[in-house]
Amino acid sequence: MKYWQYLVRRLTGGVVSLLGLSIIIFGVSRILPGNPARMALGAMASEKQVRELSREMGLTDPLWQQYVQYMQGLLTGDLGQSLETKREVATDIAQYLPATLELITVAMMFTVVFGIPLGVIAAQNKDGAVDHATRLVAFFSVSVPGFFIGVMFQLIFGYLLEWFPITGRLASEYSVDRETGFLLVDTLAAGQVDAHLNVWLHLLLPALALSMAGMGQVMRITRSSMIDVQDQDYVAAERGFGLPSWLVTYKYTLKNAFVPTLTILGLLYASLLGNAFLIEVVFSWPGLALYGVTAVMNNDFNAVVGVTMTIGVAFVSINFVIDVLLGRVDPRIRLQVEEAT
Amino acid sequence: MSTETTDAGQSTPESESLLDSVVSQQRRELWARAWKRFVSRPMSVAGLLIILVVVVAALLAPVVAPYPEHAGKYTDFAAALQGPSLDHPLGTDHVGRDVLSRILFGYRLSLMMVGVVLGFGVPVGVVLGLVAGYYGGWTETIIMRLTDTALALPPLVMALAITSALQPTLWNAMLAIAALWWTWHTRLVQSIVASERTEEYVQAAELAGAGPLHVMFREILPNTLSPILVKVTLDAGFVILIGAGLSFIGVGVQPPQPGLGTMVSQGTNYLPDSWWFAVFPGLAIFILVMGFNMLGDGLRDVFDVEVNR
Amino acid sequence: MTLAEPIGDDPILSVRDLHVGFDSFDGFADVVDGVDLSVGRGEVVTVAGETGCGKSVTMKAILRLLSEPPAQIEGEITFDGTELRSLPKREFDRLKGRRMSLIFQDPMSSLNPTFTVGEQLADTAQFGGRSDTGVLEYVRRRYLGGERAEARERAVEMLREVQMPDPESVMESYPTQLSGGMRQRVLIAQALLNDPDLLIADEIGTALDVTIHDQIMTLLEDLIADHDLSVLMITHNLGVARQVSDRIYVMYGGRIVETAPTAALFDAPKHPYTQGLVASIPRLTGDPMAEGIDGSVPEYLDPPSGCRFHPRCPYAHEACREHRPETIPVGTDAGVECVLYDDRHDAPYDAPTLETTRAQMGTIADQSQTTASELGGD
Amino acid sequence: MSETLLAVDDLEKYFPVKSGVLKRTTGHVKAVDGVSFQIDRGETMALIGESGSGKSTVAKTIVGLHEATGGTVWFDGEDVTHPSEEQLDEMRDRIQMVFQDPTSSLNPRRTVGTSIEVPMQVRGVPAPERQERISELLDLVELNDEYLYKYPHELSGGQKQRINIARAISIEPDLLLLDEPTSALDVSVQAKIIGLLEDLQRELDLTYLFITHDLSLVRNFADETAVMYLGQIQEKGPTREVFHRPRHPYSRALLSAIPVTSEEEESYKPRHEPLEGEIPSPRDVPSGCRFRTRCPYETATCETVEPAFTDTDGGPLVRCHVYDENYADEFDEVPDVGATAAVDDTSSDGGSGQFAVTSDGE
Repeated sequence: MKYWQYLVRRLTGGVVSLLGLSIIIFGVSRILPGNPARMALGAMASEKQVRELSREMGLTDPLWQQYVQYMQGLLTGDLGQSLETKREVATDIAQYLPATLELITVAMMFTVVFGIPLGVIAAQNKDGAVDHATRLVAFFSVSVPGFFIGVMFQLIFGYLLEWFPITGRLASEYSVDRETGFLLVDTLAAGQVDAHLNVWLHLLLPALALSMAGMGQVMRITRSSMIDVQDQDYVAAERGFGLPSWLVTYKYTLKNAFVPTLTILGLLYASLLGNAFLIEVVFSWPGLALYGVTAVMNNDFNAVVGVTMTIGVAFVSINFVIDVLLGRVDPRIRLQVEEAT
Repeated sequence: MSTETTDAGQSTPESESLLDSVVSQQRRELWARAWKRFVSRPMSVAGLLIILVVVVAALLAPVVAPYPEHAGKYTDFAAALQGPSLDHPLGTDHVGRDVLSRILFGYRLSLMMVGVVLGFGVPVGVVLGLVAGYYGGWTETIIMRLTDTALALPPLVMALAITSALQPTLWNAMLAIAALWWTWHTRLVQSIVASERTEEYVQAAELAGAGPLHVMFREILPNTLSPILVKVTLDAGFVILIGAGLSFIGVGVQPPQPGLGTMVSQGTNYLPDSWWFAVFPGLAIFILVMGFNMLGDGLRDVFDVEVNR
Repeated sequence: MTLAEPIGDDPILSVRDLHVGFDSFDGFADVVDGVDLSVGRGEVVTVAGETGCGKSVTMKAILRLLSEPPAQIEGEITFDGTELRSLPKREFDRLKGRRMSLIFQDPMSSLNPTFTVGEQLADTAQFGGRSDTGVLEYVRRRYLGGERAEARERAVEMLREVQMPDPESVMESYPTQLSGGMRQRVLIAQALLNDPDLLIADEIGTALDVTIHDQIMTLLEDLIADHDLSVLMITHNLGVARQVSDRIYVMYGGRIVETAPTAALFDAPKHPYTQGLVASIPRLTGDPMAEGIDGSVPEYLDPPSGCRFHPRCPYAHEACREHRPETIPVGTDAGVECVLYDDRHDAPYDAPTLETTRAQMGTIADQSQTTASELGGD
Repeated sequence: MSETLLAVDDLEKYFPVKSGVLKRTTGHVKAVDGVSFQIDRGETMALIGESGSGKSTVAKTIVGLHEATGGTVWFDGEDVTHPSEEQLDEMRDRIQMVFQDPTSSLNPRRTVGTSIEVPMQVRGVPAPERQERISELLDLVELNDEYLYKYPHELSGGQKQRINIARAISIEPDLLLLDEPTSALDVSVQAKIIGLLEDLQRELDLTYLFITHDLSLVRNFADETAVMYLGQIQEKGPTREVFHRPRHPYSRALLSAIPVTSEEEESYKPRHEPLEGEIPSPRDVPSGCRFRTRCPYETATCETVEPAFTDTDGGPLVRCHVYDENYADEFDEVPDVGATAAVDDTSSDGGSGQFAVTSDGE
């Protein structure tokens, strides 16, 4: 089997997962107690109003028909109307998604940029002072609740030191054409250097708070896989041939050690998405997660479905990308797939 | 001619009692060794101590808390938002309740959540993982596809989605998380079983005539226990974090119940002046989670297993 | 006299009183306990011993591949007149990879799985033994100018020399795509790329199939002659040792128990362990095979007192328990560490021959024989 | 005089090669490709081959760990190729296996005692009886009750293999399949294990199928020897004959490649002829004679015609075109040890004759 065929299989698997997800969500909305129409209208609405809305929403049709309808909607991008914003959910998502992606991307960048080198350094000083110190940092970062670190950042760097703004994406004195929705890109495209810097100021605290948990994990996994690889015969052989030790570490060892790290990054992406729900609330970040939380609190079911499915799609795609990368980094994975049965 | 000089230690034990003492001594040595390894890591011991202290304090909260009545609906606006003092070591909240007492009761809720989620999730996950890994084929495909589906969303988001359809209460949040948690253990156990299945000792047991139940539960399961134990320890911290997160955004523990996340959330409204209101509950979460992580890491070293959270 | 240098003057490698211990969780493991050995110029020397006898640790200690701590190394290691233990790392690295080279045991795990063979060989050709190369210099010589092409050329040449079929396509392959035999050839090529004087080889090809192993050994013999190599080889297979080496050291429990020129060692092994080992090898002559040596290799955490072989030795007596035996020279180029050959002690046994030991091992087996038949009952 | 216990007739085991998105079967790995042999009760048959020759697959197919693709397995006169539940149960009472890796074949979480216990436990042997039997078994494999409560990691390789053997013989099987039982062990320990197996065979009247890559090991141990290459037996016959006059070029190469420890032994090896190239993949078996790509004697016929077994004088069956034509010129003989063996046989009948070649037919 060629590697691309394997990837197609994996992608198909991902799509099947999404389908399963849609069934779960559909099931939760229709089978569990609680009439969506009643929820939409609130406790004060009359029975008649509820019945009417039920018919309008197709709730009186057989379940499978409802599901087909619901899937048709999902596939055509018609996610229905948000009860809260009174707009198409798809439009809302298109508006809020870039803010979340920007936040997550920068957080991921922090995770990788700090996590991997610290892991390498810890591995090289195994059982030394640096190793113990990074171990403590890692413990701290995976143990502290993301929202709490966000609150602490606000308290210290916002309220007390007043170095950073504590909410929002951009100070109100700047106005930017939202071409892509990614403010870092938009401000640069428009040549507004000041605004660009201001976006960074806003991003820094939430992104750091968000990256915290992952950083510790990446650090530890990089450390342990570096140590594993360092013990391999081929690394001893490379050292035995008198190659420069930096070359052995950063070229020959790190590439092998990177494989488990990369695998973890997929899972990490999920936890970043999850934590984004908390961080966006703390920093009033106008992103998808905040939209989702608001929707949950308001029983805005269409919006919840939209947000959930969007995140599912994001998760499946990112794991697909990681599969592709894994095949690139480690030819064994590629070759094994092509060899095995 | 050489008998007396050749042989060391091939003598047979003379009596039953001698044999018994050898056995118990060996078992004791095994445990002593594991314990010695464990205590040689100060951080693991610290983790265990933290957990023990917190668990005991939480269990005894009605007795040890300075103001047990502050755990629920209680107001004393005169005492609101007081900083840490001898009366209120960790200050008071916006309606005058003692933060320390509420933290102790908050721990009860967090630990209960850990118990419910793991008590349901772990056995279900382990059994499904055993079955999937042992039988392979379609059974495996179906179970693992289901698992992947449930894993396609961050647990927090999934719990949000489910609680939104139900009512945002502590029980529903626990239900939602428990309904998903088994997947992690299914994954873990399935991957171990899939590799153990090809080990020759499994084939040997099959050749000996052992049935699937014997092979799964008597042969393979014991080999998955230490990674499961490590994972459960790390999971406990994770569940507490998720629970606190849900409470923080308002779909977990509902006021006036003393959820740790709820308290942080309420406290943020009184920053920066009444910092203790948000900071101490946050630290409380952090300390307990840290305890579980340190313990888990220590166990991981003792058992020498690879488990990621 | 000392047996460290039985070949006399000016060995290329000489190891004196090497001790290697490890501080482990369970205590101190005394794995190499006073090893003397030497390799003459152009000589092929083998250290033979079973699993856990300390031969690999000896090799790693010589090549500084053990990290200290946990390892604790003492002793004197001299390469071509230079004392290696006190040599600064930088200078040691320069020797390593250019003047001394190594081949590891397992062809499956000794090549980096994520890089092509060509990348690894070319890097070794260009930067092996040049550990002071900085990043910039590396980038310049790796990517600019014609040096890389030259290095690859040299690598292909070397692959040809180790009789690799289709070397050009092997250069583009990843190790997993090659068979065990081919990987072994790559490893040999890599070791010889920088034209070393001394080759240290750990169990070459013993993980391979018999017919492939046969090819590799034949190739190795040719290469040793062509390149005028001095070789220190490590193996658990006495047959392999006999096939290629001029002289053999037999190691047991972290000590050299016997050394002799190859022919002498097999014609008349002296140490009871050597005898037991030779007797245990199944023979093509169809003669009966002895039933092996009783017991198992010593624990290094708590090694037996005196001679470390005494708990398993059919000729052991009180003296063996008490003192570590001295090395008794046999002629000018052999020696044995056993009291049976020491005139100063009154051993209750005559020095055994291979045949007496064979018979002795049979007797030992007979004891269990009786027990077994009593219980087996047919 | 002897009765056949196990007969394998034209056994085939193909593993499908699947590829593509839909996992279609696009080819087969012919791990075992038409293997026939039979073992008489109380005899030892050696199956020799390098990695990829399919020798372990033969054993696993016989015991039902793999399902045969074709051919028949007869056990004690009964067709057990595709056993019913009942047959499987009976087979497992009577056929046991010892695996190559003594470490991986013991459950690391079980003590020695409980590991040995499993087969009896499954068969409902009462606990006190089991305990007694375990002690007996430990004695049989020259260990003692001190080992009962040890865990595998506390044992040496040789001790672990003894435990594996004890477990295999705990239910008194007739046939023991030994899959490279000593290849993970040191040579001094290997000798011990082989000795133990010889003793057990005599005492318990066991029949062995002994699988190994090490030709020298079976010289004294096996009555019959079969040499496998790429899923097919190339030569089989009485061990003595196979060693004395190896007929197939592959058997000769195998024998000549063994590193030995004395000049005397060198003379027992055929002329040294290192083989060309490597073992082809069993997925891609060469046409005609499957050994031809590495054979120094390859002719045009070899490429097109698959050789059938030829009867030779002296007994062995050989698959080789060349052997017929050029036998006298090209194939030298190595000394026959039959003479020594015979002497051994007669001189030491009851006592220490345990190492001598067992020649049943006399």
